[in-house]
Amino acid sequence: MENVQNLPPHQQQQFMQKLEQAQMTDSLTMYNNLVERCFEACSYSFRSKTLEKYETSCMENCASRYIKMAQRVGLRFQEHQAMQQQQQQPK
Amino acid sequence: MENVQNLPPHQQQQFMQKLEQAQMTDSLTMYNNLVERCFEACSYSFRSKTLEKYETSCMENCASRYIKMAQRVGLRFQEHQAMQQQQQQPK
Amino acid sequence: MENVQNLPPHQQQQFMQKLEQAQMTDSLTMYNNLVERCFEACSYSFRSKTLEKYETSCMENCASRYIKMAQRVGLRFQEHQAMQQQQQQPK
Amino acid sequence: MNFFGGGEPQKPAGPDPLFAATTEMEMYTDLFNKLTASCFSKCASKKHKEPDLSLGEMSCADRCVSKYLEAQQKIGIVLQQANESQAQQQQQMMSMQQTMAGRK
Amino acid sequence: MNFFGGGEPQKPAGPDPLFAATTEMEMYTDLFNKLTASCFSKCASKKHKEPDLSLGEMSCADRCVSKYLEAQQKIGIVLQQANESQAQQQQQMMSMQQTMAGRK
Amino acid sequence: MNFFGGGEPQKPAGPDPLFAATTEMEMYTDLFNKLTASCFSKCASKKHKEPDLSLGEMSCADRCVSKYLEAQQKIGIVLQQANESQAQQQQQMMSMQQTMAGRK
Repeated sequence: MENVQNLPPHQQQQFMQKLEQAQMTDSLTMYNNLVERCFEACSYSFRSKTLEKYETSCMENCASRYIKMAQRVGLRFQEHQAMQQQQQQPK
Repeated sequence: MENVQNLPPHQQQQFMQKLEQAQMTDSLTMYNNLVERCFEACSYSFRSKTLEKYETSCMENCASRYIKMAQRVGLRFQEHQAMQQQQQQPK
Repeated sequence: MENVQNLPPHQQQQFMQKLEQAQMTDSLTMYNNLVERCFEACSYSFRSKTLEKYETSCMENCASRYIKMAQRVGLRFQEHQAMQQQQQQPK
Repeated sequence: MNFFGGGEPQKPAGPDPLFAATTEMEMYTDLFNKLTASCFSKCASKKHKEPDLSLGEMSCADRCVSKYLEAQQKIGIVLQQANESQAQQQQQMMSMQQTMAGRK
Repeated sequence: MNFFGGGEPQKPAGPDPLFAATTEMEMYTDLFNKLTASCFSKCASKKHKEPDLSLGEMSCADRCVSKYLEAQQKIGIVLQQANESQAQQQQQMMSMQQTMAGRK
Repeated sequence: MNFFGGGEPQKPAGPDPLFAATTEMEMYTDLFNKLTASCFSKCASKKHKEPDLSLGEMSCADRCVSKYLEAQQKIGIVLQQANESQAQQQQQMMSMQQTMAGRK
Protein backbone atom coordinates (compact mmCIF):
# COMPACT_ATOMS: atom_id res chain seq x y z
CA MET A 1 0.00 0.00 0.00
CA GLU A 2 2.79 2.42 -0.81
CA ASN A 3 0.50 5.03 -2.31
CA VAL A 4 -1.26 5.27 1.01
CA GLN A 5 1.95 5.42 3.01
CA ASN A 6 3.39 8.10 0.76
CA LEU A 7 0.37 10.36 1.11
CA PRO A 8 1.20 13.93 2.18
CA PRO A 9 -0.07 14.69 5.70
CA HIS A 10 -2.78 17.16 4.68
CA GLN A 11 -4.38 14.52 2.48
CA GLN A 12 -4.29 11.76 5.08
CA GLN A 13 -7.48 12.97 6.69
CA GLN A 14 -9.27 13.19 3.35
CA PHE A 15 -8.09 9.66 2.62
CA MET A 16 -9.42 8.38 5.96
CA GLN A 17 -12.83 9.79 5.09
CA LYS A 18 -12.76 8.13 1.67
CA LEU A 19 -11.71 4.89 3.33
CA GLU A 20 -14.61 5.06 5.76
CA GLN A 21 -17.07 5.77 2.97
CA ALA A 22 -15.64 2.96 0.85
CA GLN A 23 -16.03 0.51 3.74
CA MET A 24 -19.67 1.53 4.13
CA THR A 25 -20.39 1.12 0.42
CA ASP A 26 -18.41 -2.10 0.30
CA SER A 27 -20.25 -3.76 3.15
CA LEU A 28 -23.61 -2.87 1.61
CA THR A 29 -22.53 -4.13 -1.79
CA MET A 30 -21.35 -7.32 -0.13
CA TYR A 31 -24.80 -7.70 1.41
CA ASN A 32 -26.49 -7.37 -2.00
CA ASN A 33 -24.02 -9.77 -3.60
CA LEU A 34 -24.46 -12.32 -0.85
CA VAL A 35 -28.23 -12.32 -1.31
CA GLU A 36 -27.87 -12.69 -5.07
CA ARG A 37 -25.38 -15.53 -4.77
CA CYS A 38 -27.21 -17.51 -2.10
CA PHE A 39 -30.62 -16.99 -3.70
CA GLU A 40 -29.16 -18.30 -6.95
CA ALA A 41 -27.72 -21.33 -5.16
CA CYS A 42 -30.67 -22.17 -2.95
CA SER A 43 -33.98 -21.29 -4.58
CA TYR A 44 -35.49 -24.10 -6.57
CA SER A 45 -39.21 -23.79 -7.15
CA PHE A 46 -41.56 -20.85 -7.46
CA ARG A 47 -44.82 -22.55 -6.64
CA SER A 48 -45.13 -20.64 -3.38
CA LYS A 49 -44.45 -17.01 -2.51
CA THR A 50 -42.61 -17.84 0.71
CA LEU A 51 -39.33 -19.71 1.17
CA GLU A 52 -39.54 -23.44 1.83
CA LYS A 53 -37.86 -24.58 5.03
CA TYR A 54 -34.96 -26.23 3.22
CA GLU A 55 -34.46 -23.15 1.06
CA THR A 56 -34.23 -20.93 4.13
CA SER A 57 -31.70 -23.16 5.82
CA CYS A 58 -29.69 -23.47 2.59
CA MET A 59 -29.59 -19.66 2.28
CA GLU A 60 -28.64 -19.04 5.89
CA ASN A 61 -25.90 -21.66 5.72
CA CYS A 62 -24.70 -20.29 2.39
CA ALA A 63 -24.43 -16.77 3.84
CA SER A 64 -22.72 -17.98 7.01
CA ARG A 65 -20.25 -20.07 5.03
CA TYR A 66 -19.49 -17.22 2.64
CA ILE A 67 -18.74 -14.88 5.54
CA LYS A 68 -16.44 -17.47 7.08
CA MET A 69 -14.72 -17.96 3.73
CA ALA A 70 -14.20 -14.18 3.47
CA GLN A 71 -12.65 -14.12 6.96
CA ARG A 72 -10.28 -16.98 6.20
CA VAL A 73 -9.31 -15.56 2.81
CA GLY A 74 -8.75 -12.18 4.49
CA LEU A 75 -6.31 -13.70 6.98
CA ARG A 76 -4.31 -15.54 4.31
CA PHE A 77 -4.33 -12.44 2.12
CA GLN A 78 -2.91 -10.31 4.93
CA GLU A 79 -0.21 -12.87 5.69
CA HIS A 80 0.77 -12.87 2.04
CA GLN A 81 0.94 -9.07 1.96
CA ALA A 82 3.04 -8.94 5.11
CA MET A 83 5.44 -11.52 3.67
CA GLN A 84 5.76 -9.57 0.46
CA GLN A 85 6.50 -6.32 2.24
CA GLN A 86 9.25 -8.00 4.24
CA GLN A 87 10.84 -9.32 1.06
CA GLN A 88 10.83 -5.89 -0.53
CA GLN A 89 12.42 -4.16 2.43
CA PRO A 90 16.03 -3.11 1.89
CA LYS A 91 18.42 -5.12 4.00
CA MET B 1 -35.48 5.58 2.46
CA GLU B 2 -35.01 7.26 5.79
CA ASN B 3 -31.61 8.67 4.95
CA VAL B 4 -33.22 10.57 2.12
CA GLN B 5 -36.12 11.75 4.22
CA ASN B 6 -33.84 12.90 7.01
CA LEU B 7 -31.69 14.97 4.68
CA PRO B 8 -31.24 18.60 5.82
CA PRO B 9 -33.00 21.04 3.45
CA HIS B 10 -29.85 22.62 2.01
CA GLN B 11 -28.66 19.19 0.84
CA GLN B 12 -31.95 18.17 -0.73
CA GLN B 13 -31.17 20.00 -3.95
CA GLN B 14 -27.71 18.46 -4.16
CA PHE B 15 -29.31 15.07 -3.61
CA MET B 16 -31.82 15.66 -6.41
CA GLN B 17 -28.97 16.39 -8.79
CA LYS B 18 -27.16 13.21 -7.73
CA LEU B 19 -30.39 11.29 -8.19
CA GLU B 20 -30.83 12.64 -11.71
CA GLN B 21 -27.26 11.80 -12.60
CA ALA B 22 -27.59 8.32 -11.13
CA GLN B 23 -30.73 7.69 -13.18
CA MET B 24 -28.90 8.71 -16.35
CA THR B 25 -25.94 6.47 -15.60
CA ASP B 26 -28.22 3.66 -14.52
CA SER B 27 -30.32 3.68 -17.67
CA LEU B 28 -27.19 3.62 -19.83
CA THR B 29 -25.69 0.80 -17.80
CA MET B 30 -28.96 -1.07 -18.14
CA TYR B 31 -28.71 -0.65 -21.92
CA ASN B 32 -25.20 -2.13 -21.98
CA ASN B 33 -26.22 -4.97 -19.69
CA LEU B 34 -29.28 -5.76 -21.76
CA VAL B 35 -27.21 -6.04 -24.93
CA GLU B 36 -24.68 -8.28 -23.20
CA ARG B 37 -27.36 -10.53 -21.73
CA CYS B 38 -29.46 -10.90 -24.89
CA PHE B 39 -26.44 -11.31 -27.16
CA GLU B 40 -25.23 -14.06 -24.86
CA ALA B 41 -28.65 -15.75 -24.98
CA CYS B 42 -29.37 -15.37 -28.70
CA SER B 43 -26.19 -15.47 -30.78
CA TYR B 44 -25.28 -18.94 -31.96
CA SER B 45 -23.00 -18.98 -34.96
CA PHE B 46 -20.34 -16.63 -36.28
CA ARG B 47 -20.26 -17.70 -39.90
CA SER B 48 -21.72 -14.40 -41.03
CA LYS B 49 -21.01 -10.83 -39.94
CA THR B 50 -24.68 -9.88 -39.77
CA LEU B 51 -27.38 -11.22 -37.47
CA GLU B 52 -29.52 -14.10 -38.77
CA LYS B 53 -33.25 -13.40 -38.81
CA TYR B 54 -33.96 -15.72 -35.89
CA GLU B 55 -31.13 -14.18 -33.88
CA THR B 56 -32.54 -10.70 -34.40
CA SER B 57 -36.02 -11.72 -33.34
CA CYS B 58 -34.64 -13.62 -30.33
CA MET B 59 -32.68 -10.52 -29.24
CA GLU B 60 -35.58 -8.12 -29.71
CA ASN B 61 -37.90 -10.43 -27.78
CA CYS B 62 -35.30 -10.95 -25.08
CA ALA B 63 -34.92 -7.18 -24.63
CA SER B 64 -38.66 -6.57 -24.64
CA ARG B 65 -39.24 -9.36 -22.13
CA TYR B 66 -36.48 -8.14 -19.86
CA ILE B 67 -37.94 -4.64 -19.82
CA LYS B 68 -41.37 -6.05 -18.97
CA MET B 69 -39.83 -8.14 -16.23
CA ALA B 70 -38.13 -5.04 -14.79
CA GLN B 71 -41.47 -3.18 -14.79
CA ARG B 72 -43.29 -5.99 -13.02
CA VAL B 73 -40.51 -6.50 -10.50
CA GLY B 74 -40.50 -2.75 -9.91
CA LEU B 75 -44.21 -2.75 -9.07
CA ARG B 76 -43.91 -5.66 -6.65
CA PHE B 77 -40.83 -4.14 -5.08
CA GLN B 78 -42.64 -0.85 -4.46
CA GLU B 79 -45.63 -2.63 -2.95
CA HIS B 80 -43.29 -4.48 -0.61
CA GLN B 81 -41.56 -1.27 0.43
CA ALA B 82 -44.86 0.47 1.07
CA MET B 83 -46.07 -2.44 3.19
CA GLN B 84 -42.87 -2.43 5.20
CA GLN B 85 -43.05 1.27 5.88
CA GLN B 86 -46.61 0.89 7.15
CA GLN B 87 -45.54 -1.86 9.52
CA GLN B 88 -42.74 0.27 10.92
CA GLN B 89 -44.90 3.30 11.56
CA PRO B 90 -45.64 3.98 15.23
CA LYS B 91 -49.27 3.31 16.08
CA MET C 1 -18.51 11.18 -28.77
CA GLU C 2 -20.52 14.33 -29.28
CA ASN C 3 -20.76 15.13 -25.61
CA VAL C 4 -17.01 15.29 -25.48
CA GLN C 5 -16.70 17.36 -28.64
CA ASN C 6 -19.33 19.81 -27.46
CA LEU C 7 -17.62 20.41 -24.16
CA PRO C 8 -17.02 24.10 -23.37
CA PRO C 9 -13.29 24.96 -23.43
CA HIS C 10 -12.94 25.60 -19.71
CA GLN C 11 -14.17 22.07 -18.97
CA GLN C 12 -11.94 20.35 -21.50
CA GLN C 13 -9.02 20.29 -19.10
CA GLN C 14 -11.15 18.89 -16.30
CA PHE C 15 -12.37 16.24 -18.72
CA MET C 16 -8.82 15.29 -19.69
CA GLN C 17 -7.98 14.74 -16.04
CA LYS C 18 -11.09 12.56 -15.57
CA LEU C 19 -10.11 10.63 -18.71
CA GLU C 20 -6.63 10.00 -17.39
CA GLN C 21 -7.97 8.84 -14.03
CA ALA C 22 -10.53 6.60 -15.73
CA GLN C 23 -7.83 4.97 -17.83
CA MET C 24 -5.79 4.27 -14.72
CA THR C 25 -8.76 2.74 -12.89
CA ASP C 26 -9.82 0.86 -15.98
CA SER C 27 -6.46 -0.76 -16.60
CA LEU C 28 -6.26 -1.89 -12.97
CA THR C 29 -9.81 -3.26 -13.08
CA MET C 30 -8.91 -5.08 -16.28
CA TYR C 31 -5.95 -6.65 -14.46
CA ASN C 32 -8.20 -7.92 -11.65
CA ASN C 33 -10.79 -9.19 -14.13
CA LEU C 34 -8.17 -10.97 -16.20
CA VAL C 35 -6.85 -12.79 -13.16
CA GLU C 36 -10.36 -13.81 -12.11
CA ARG C 37 -11.27 -15.01 -15.60
CA CYS C 38 -8.10 -16.97 -16.28
CA PHE C 39 -7.94 -18.44 -12.78
CA GLU C 40 -11.50 -19.64 -13.25
CA ALA C 41 -10.62 -21.16 -16.64
CA CYS C 42 -7.30 -22.76 -15.71
CA SER C 43 -7.24 -23.87 -12.08
CA TYR C 44 -8.35 -27.42 -11.59
CA SER C 45 -7.15 -28.99 -8.38
CA PHE C 46 -6.30 -27.65 -4.97
CA ARG C 47 -4.09 -30.42 -3.69
CA SER C 48 -1.04 -28.20 -3.77
CA LYS C 49 -0.54 -24.56 -2.77
CA THR C 50 1.47 -23.71 -5.87
CA LEU C 51 0.35 -23.70 -9.49
CA GLU C 52 0.98 -26.84 -11.54
CA LYS C 53 3.06 -26.32 -14.68
CA TYR C 54 0.09 -26.81 -17.00
CA GLU C 55 -2.03 -24.42 -14.94
CA THR C 56 0.63 -21.73 -15.19
CA SER C 57 0.94 -22.09 -18.94
CA CYS C 58 -2.84 -22.14 -19.35
CA MET C 59 -3.14 -18.92 -17.33
CA GLU C 60 -0.35 -17.14 -19.16
CA ASN C 61 -1.80 -18.15 -22.53
CA CYS C 62 -5.28 -17.17 -21.42
CA ALA C 63 -4.09 -13.70 -20.39
CA SER C 64 -2.07 -13.23 -23.56
CA ARG C 65 -4.98 -14.33 -25.74
CA TYR C 66 -7.42 -12.08 -23.90
CA ILE C 67 -5.17 -9.08 -24.41
CA LYS C 68 -4.89 -9.88 -28.12
CA MET C 69 -8.65 -10.26 -28.34
CA ALA C 70 -9.07 -6.84 -26.69
CA GLN C 71 -6.68 -5.29 -29.22
CA ARG C 72 -8.49 -6.80 -32.21
CA VAL C 73 -11.92 -5.91 -30.84
CA GLY C 74 -10.65 -2.38 -30.20
CA LEU C 75 -9.58 -1.98 -33.84
CA ARG C 76 -12.89 -3.24 -35.22
CA PHE C 77 -14.78 -1.08 -32.75
CA GLN C 78 -12.91 2.02 -33.84
CA GLU C 79 -13.51 1.26 -37.52
CA HIS C 80 -17.20 0.90 -36.79
CA GLN C 81 -17.29 4.20 -34.92
CA ALA C 82 -15.47 6.01 -37.72
CA MET C 83 -17.87 4.59 -40.32
CA GLN C 84 -20.85 5.67 -38.24
CA GLN C 85 -19.56 9.20 -37.83
CA GLN C 86 -19.08 9.50 -41.60
CA GLN C 87 -22.65 8.36 -42.22
CA GLN C 88 -23.99 10.94 -39.77
CA GLN C 89 -22.10 13.84 -41.26
CA PRO C 90 -24.23 16.31 -43.23
CA LYS C 91 -23.46 16.20 -46.97
CA MET D 1 -35.29 -4.30 4.52
CA ASN D 2 -33.05 -1.59 5.77
CA PHE D 3 -29.71 -0.44 4.55
CA PHE D 4 -27.72 1.40 7.21
CA GLY D 5 -29.54 -0.47 9.94
CA GLY D 6 -32.28 2.10 10.01
CA GLY D 7 -34.82 1.52 12.73
CA GLU D 8 -32.14 1.26 15.38
CA PRO D 9 -31.22 4.48 17.18
CA GLN D 10 -28.75 6.25 14.92
CA LYS D 11 -25.61 8.03 15.92
CA PRO D 12 -26.16 11.74 16.57
CA ALA D 13 -23.95 13.08 13.77
CA GLY D 14 -22.62 10.09 11.84
CA PRO D 15 -21.14 10.44 8.38
CA ASP D 16 -22.02 13.01 5.75
CA PRO D 17 -25.83 12.79 5.34
CA LEU D 18 -25.57 13.47 1.59
CA PHE D 19 -23.21 10.51 1.25
CA ALA D 20 -25.57 8.33 3.29
CA ALA D 21 -28.59 9.30 1.20
CA THR D 22 -26.74 8.81 -2.09
CA THR D 23 -25.39 5.44 -1.01
CA GLU D 24 -28.83 4.33 0.13
CA MET D 25 -30.24 5.22 -3.27
CA GLU D 26 -27.43 3.35 -5.05
CA MET D 27 -28.02 0.28 -2.90
CA TYR D 28 -31.72 0.20 -3.70
CA THR D 29 -30.90 0.52 -7.39
CA ASP D 30 -28.34 -2.28 -7.16
CA LEU D 31 -30.82 -4.47 -5.26
CA PHE D 32 -33.53 -3.80 -7.83
CA ASN D 33 -31.18 -4.64 -10.71
CA LYS D 34 -30.08 -7.89 -9.11
CA LEU D 35 -33.67 -8.78 -8.25
CA THR D 36 -34.73 -8.25 -11.86
CA ALA D 37 -31.78 -10.23 -13.23
CA SER D 38 -32.34 -13.12 -10.81
CA CYS D 39 -36.06 -13.39 -11.45
CA PHE D 40 -35.59 -13.05 -15.21
CA SER D 41 -33.08 -15.89 -15.19
CA LYS D 42 -35.23 -18.04 -12.85
CA CYS D 43 -38.63 -17.38 -14.46
CA ALA D 44 -38.32 -16.38 -18.12
CA SER D 45 -37.96 -19.11 -20.71
CA LYS D 46 -34.62 -18.80 -22.50
CA LYS D 47 -36.17 -19.25 -25.95
CA HIS D 48 -37.56 -15.74 -26.28
CA LYS D 49 -40.13 -16.70 -28.90
CA GLU D 50 -42.58 -13.94 -27.94
CA PRO D 51 -42.07 -10.25 -27.13
CA ASP D 52 -44.26 -10.64 -24.01
CA LEU D 53 -44.02 -12.61 -20.81
CA SER D 54 -46.56 -15.40 -20.45
CA LEU D 55 -49.01 -15.47 -17.53
CA GLY D 56 -47.00 -18.30 -15.99
CA GLU D 57 -43.78 -16.32 -16.26
CA MET D 58 -45.41 -13.30 -14.65
CA SER D 59 -46.79 -15.13 -11.66
CA CYS D 60 -43.44 -16.87 -11.25
CA ALA D 61 -41.89 -13.37 -11.17
CA ASP D 62 -44.30 -12.23 -8.45
CA ARG D 63 -43.36 -15.17 -6.25
CA CYS D 64 -39.71 -14.74 -7.08
CA VAL D 65 -39.72 -11.11 -5.85
CA SER D 66 -41.45 -12.14 -2.66
CA LYS D 67 -39.02 -14.98 -1.99
CA TYR D 68 -36.00 -12.86 -2.87
CA LEU D 69 -36.95 -10.15 -0.40
CA GLU D 70 -37.60 -12.75 2.29
CA ALA D 71 -34.13 -14.16 1.59
CA GLN D 72 -32.66 -10.68 1.81
CA GLN D 73 -34.17 -10.21 5.22
CA LYS D 74 -33.00 -13.63 6.51
CA ILE D 75 -29.48 -13.12 5.21
CA GLY D 76 -29.39 -9.66 6.74
CA ILE D 77 -29.83 -11.27 10.15
CA VAL D 78 -27.01 -13.75 9.53
CA LEU D 79 -24.74 -10.89 8.44
CA GLN D 80 -25.59 -8.82 11.51
CA GLN D 81 -24.90 -11.71 13.87
CA ALA D 82 -21.56 -12.29 12.18
CA ASN D 83 -20.65 -8.63 12.59
CA GLU D 84 -21.61 -8.67 16.24
CA SER D 85 -19.67 -11.83 17.03
CA GLN D 86 -16.64 -10.42 15.24
CA ALA D 87 -16.84 -7.17 17.17
CA GLN D 88 -17.08 -9.19 20.39
CA GLN D 89 -14.02 -11.27 19.47
CA GLN D 90 -12.02 -8.15 18.75
CA GLN D 91 -13.00 -6.70 22.10
CA GLN D 92 -12.01 -9.88 23.92
CA MET D 93 -8.72 -9.85 22.04
CA MET D 94 -8.12 -6.24 23.07
CA SER D 95 -8.94 -6.74 26.71
CA MET D 96 -6.73 -9.83 26.71
CA GLN D 97 -3.87 -7.82 25.27
CA GLN D 98 -4.42 -5.14 27.91
CA THR D 99 -4.27 -7.77 30.61
CA MET D 100 -1.08 -9.15 29.15
CA ALA D 101 0.41 -5.67 28.87
CA GLY D 102 -0.56 -4.94 32.47
CA ARG D 103 1.43 -7.94 33.66
CA LYS D 104 4.70 -6.61 32.41
CA MET E 1 -24.54 3.73 -31.69
CA ASN E 2 -25.36 6.71 -29.57
CA PHE E 3 -25.51 7.08 -25.85
CA PHE E 4 -27.62 10.05 -24.75
CA GLY E 5 -29.77 9.80 -27.89
CA GLY E 6 -27.32 11.94 -29.85
CA GLY E 7 -28.55 12.83 -33.31
CA GLU E 8 -31.91 13.93 -31.98
CA PRO E 9 -32.29 17.59 -31.12
CA GLN E 10 -30.86 18.00 -27.65
CA LYS E 11 -32.19 20.10 -24.87
CA PRO E 12 -30.76 23.62 -24.85
CA ALA E 13 -28.93 23.43 -21.52
CA GLY E 14 -29.49 19.92 -20.11
CA PRO E 15 -27.36 18.56 -17.31
CA ASP E 16 -23.78 19.38 -16.47
CA PRO E 17 -21.80 18.94 -19.72
CA LEU E 18 -18.77 17.60 -17.85
CA PHE E 19 -20.95 14.92 -16.29
CA ALA E 20 -22.41 14.06 -19.70
CA ALA E 21 -18.98 13.78 -21.32
CA THR E 22 -17.56 11.71 -18.47
CA THR E 23 -20.55 9.38 -18.47
CA GLU E 24 -20.35 8.98 -22.24
CA MET E 25 -16.72 7.97 -21.92
CA GLU E 26 -17.51 5.50 -19.14
CA MET E 27 -20.29 3.94 -21.21
CA TYR E 28 -18.01 3.43 -24.21
CA THR E 29 -15.46 1.82 -21.94
CA ASP E 30 -18.10 -0.43 -20.40
CA LEU E 31 -19.41 -1.35 -23.86
CA PHE E 32 -15.90 -2.14 -25.07
CA ASN E 33 -15.18 -4.30 -22.04
CA LYS E 34 -18.41 -6.26 -22.44
CA LEU E 35 -17.81 -6.62 -26.18
CA THR E 36 -14.35 -8.04 -25.56
CA ALA E 37 -15.57 -10.41 -22.85
CA SER E 38 -18.49 -11.65 -24.98
CA CYS E 39 -16.41 -12.25 -28.09
CA PHE E 40 -13.63 -13.89 -26.09
CA SER E 41 -16.10 -16.28 -24.53
CA LYS E 42 -17.89 -16.93 -27.86
CA CYS E 43 -14.80 -17.25 -30.09
CA ALA E 44 -11.71 -18.26 -28.11
CA SER E 45 -11.16 -21.93 -27.38
CA LYS E 46 -11.19 -22.55 -23.66
CA LYS E 47 -8.07 -24.74 -23.77
CA HIS E 48 -5.56 -21.92 -24.05
CA LYS E 49 -2.82 -24.12 -25.52
CA GLU E 50 -1.17 -21.27 -27.43
CA PRO E 51 -0.30 -17.69 -26.45
CA ASP E 52 -1.83 -16.47 -29.74
CA LEU E 53 -5.30 -16.48 -31.24
CA SER E 54 -5.70 -18.71 -34.31
CA LEU E 55 -6.82 -17.29 -37.64
CA GLY E 56 -10.22 -18.88 -37.13
CA GLU E 57 -10.57 -17.30 -33.70
CA MET E 58 -9.66 -13.91 -35.08
CA SER E 59 -12.13 -13.94 -37.94
CA CYS E 60 -14.78 -15.18 -35.51
CA ALA E 61 -13.94 -12.13 -33.38
CA ASP E 62 -14.36 -9.79 -36.35
CA ARG E 63 -17.82 -11.17 -37.08
CA CYS E 64 -18.67 -11.17 -33.40
CA VAL E 65 -17.95 -7.45 -33.06
CA SER E 66 -20.05 -6.70 -36.10
CA LYS E 67 -22.99 -8.77 -34.86
CA TYR E 68 -22.71 -7.38 -31.34
CA LEU E 69 -22.90 -3.79 -32.55
CA GLU E 70 -25.85 -4.66 -34.79
CA ALA E 71 -27.56 -6.19 -31.75
CA GLN E 72 -26.79 -3.08 -29.74
CA GLN E 73 -28.49 -0.92 -32.35
CA LYS E 74 -31.56 -3.20 -32.58
CA ILE E 75 -31.95 -3.40 -28.83
CA GLY E 76 -31.56 0.37 -28.57
CA ILE E 77 -34.71 0.73 -30.70
CA VAL E 78 -36.65 -1.69 -28.49
CA LEU E 79 -35.54 0.22 -25.40
CA GLN E 80 -36.53 3.56 -26.91
CA GLN E 81 -39.98 2.30 -27.89
CA ALA E 82 -40.49 0.95 -24.38
CA ASN E 83 -39.53 4.32 -22.90
CA GLU E 84 -41.89 6.15 -25.21
CA SER E 85 -44.81 3.87 -24.52
CA GLN E 86 -44.18 4.17 -20.79
CA ALA E 87 -44.07 7.97 -21.00
CA GLN E 88 -47.33 7.87 -22.94
CA GLN E 89 -48.97 5.65 -20.33
CA GLN E 90 -47.88 7.98 -17.56
CA GLN E 91 -49.32 10.93 -19.42
CA GLN E 92 -52.62 9.13 -19.96
CA MET E 93 -52.67 8.27 -16.28
CA MET E 94 -52.03 11.88 -15.35
CA SER E 95 -54.67 13.33 -17.66
CA MET E 96 -57.11 10.69 -16.37
CA GLN E 97 -56.33 11.74 -12.79
CA GLN E 98 -56.84 15.37 -13.74
CA THR E 99 -60.23 14.55 -15.27
CA MET E 100 -61.17 12.65 -12.13
CA ALA E 101 -60.00 15.52 -9.95
CA GLY E 102 -61.99 17.99 -12.09
CA ARG E 103 -65.18 16.04 -11.44
CA LYS E 104 -65.02 16.60 -7.75
CA MET F 1 1.64 -7.97 -6.02
CA ASN F 2 1.75 -4.33 -6.77
CA PHE F 3 -0.81 -2.05 -8.25
CA PHE F 4 0.67 1.05 -9.87
CA GLY F 5 3.90 -0.80 -10.61
CA GLY F 6 5.25 0.01 -7.19
CA GLY F 7 8.81 -1.09 -6.68
CA GLU F 8 9.96 0.58 -9.87
CA PRO F 9 11.16 4.14 -9.60
CA GLN F 10 8.09 6.30 -9.61
CA LYS F 11 7.55 9.52 -11.48
CA PRO F 12 8.45 12.59 -9.42
CA ALA F 13 5.00 14.16 -9.24
CA GLY F 14 2.56 11.89 -11.13
CA PRO F 15 -1.18 12.16 -10.69
CA ASP F 16 -3.07 13.38 -7.67
CA PRO F 17 -1.73 11.35 -4.72
CA LEU F 18 -5.17 11.21 -3.09
CA PHE F 19 -6.59 9.68 -6.26
CA ALA F 20 -3.73 7.17 -6.41
CA ALA F 21 -4.20 6.14 -2.78
CA THR F 22 -7.97 5.85 -3.12
CA THR F 23 -7.68 3.82 -6.31
CA GLU F 24 -5.10 1.53 -4.72
CA MET F 25 -7.46 0.88 -1.84
CA GLU F 26 -10.36 0.16 -4.22
CA MET F 27 -8.23 -2.25 -6.22
CA TYR F 28 -7.22 -4.21 -3.12
CA THR F 29 -10.87 -4.40 -2.12
CA ASP F 30 -11.87 -5.57 -5.59
CA LEU F 31 -9.08 -8.15 -5.59
CA PHE F 32 -10.12 -9.41 -2.16
CA ASN F 33 -13.76 -9.70 -3.23
CA LYS F 34 -12.87 -11.62 -6.38
CA LEU F 35 -10.47 -13.85 -4.44
CA THR F 36 -13.19 -14.70 -1.94
CA ALA F 37 -15.78 -15.35 -4.64
CA SER F 38 -13.41 -17.55 -6.67
CA CYS F 39 -12.27 -19.63 -3.73
CA PHE F 40 -15.82 -19.97 -2.42
CA SER F 41 -16.98 -21.26 -5.77
CA LYS F 42 -13.94 -23.55 -6.19
CA CYS F 43 -13.79 -24.93 -2.63
CA ALA F 44 -17.19 -24.75 -0.89
CA SER F 45 -19.69 -27.51 -1.53
CA LYS F 46 -22.81 -26.13 -3.18
CA LYS F 47 -25.15 -28.00 -0.87
CA HIS F 48 -24.77 -25.72 2.12
CA LYS F 49 -25.92 -28.32 4.64
CA GLU F 50 -23.92 -26.85 7.51
CA PRO F 51 -23.41 -23.27 8.73
CA ASP F 52 -19.64 -23.92 8.94
CA LEU F 53 -16.91 -24.75 6.48
CA SER F 54 -15.46 -28.25 6.83
CA LEU F 55 -11.75 -28.76 7.46
CA GLY F 56 -11.33 -29.91 3.87
CA GLU F 57 -13.03 -26.79 2.56
CA MET F 58 -10.83 -24.57 4.70
CA SER F 59 -7.57 -26.11 3.62
CA CYS F 60 -8.76 -25.95 0.02
CA ALA F 61 -9.36 -22.23 0.62
CA ASP F 62 -5.82 -21.76 1.95
CA ARG F 63 -4.32 -23.34 -1.16
CA CYS F 64 -6.72 -21.46 -3.38
CA VAL F 65 -5.58 -18.09 -2.01
CA SER F 66 -1.98 -19.05 -2.48
CA LYS F 67 -2.53 -20.21 -6.07
CA TYR F 68 -4.68 -17.19 -6.92
CA LEU F 69 -2.02 -14.75 -5.78
CA GLU F 70 0.63 -16.68 -7.70
CA ALA F 71 -1.59 -16.45 -10.79
CA GLN F 72 -2.02 -12.74 -10.19
CA GLN F 73 1.72 -12.25 -10.16
CA LYS F 74 2.28 -14.36 -13.32
CA ILE F 75 -0.50 -12.60 -15.23
CA GLY F 76 0.85 -9.22 -14.11
CA ILE F 77 4.08 -10.05 -15.97
CA VAL F 78 2.18 -11.01 -19.15
CA LEU F 79 0.23 -7.76 -18.97
CA GLN F 80 3.35 -5.69 -18.47
CA GLN F 81 5.10 -7.31 -21.41
CA ALA F 82 2.05 -6.66 -23.59
CA ASN F 83 2.03 -3.00 -22.56
CA GLU F 84 5.73 -2.65 -23.31
CA SER F 85 5.50 -4.30 -26.71
CA GLN F 86 2.51 -2.10 -27.59
CA ALA F 87 4.36 1.05 -26.54
CA GLN F 88 7.30 -0.08 -28.68
CA GLN F 89 5.05 -0.66 -31.70
CA GLN F 90 3.53 2.78 -31.33
CA GLN F 91 6.97 4.34 -31.19
CA GLN F 92 8.06 2.46 -34.31
CA MET F 93 4.89 3.60 -36.05
CA MET F 94 5.55 7.19 -35.05
CA SER F 95 9.17 7.21 -36.15
CA MET F 96 8.10 5.59 -39.43
CA GLN F 97 5.53 8.31 -39.95
CA GLN F 98 8.14 10.95 -39.23
CA THR F 99 10.48 9.39 -41.80
CA MET F 100 7.65 9.35 -44.34
CA ALA F 101 6.76 12.94 -43.53
CA GLY F 102 10.42 13.95 -43.90
CA ARG F 103 10.48 12.57 -47.45
CA LYS F 104 7.87 14.96 -48.75
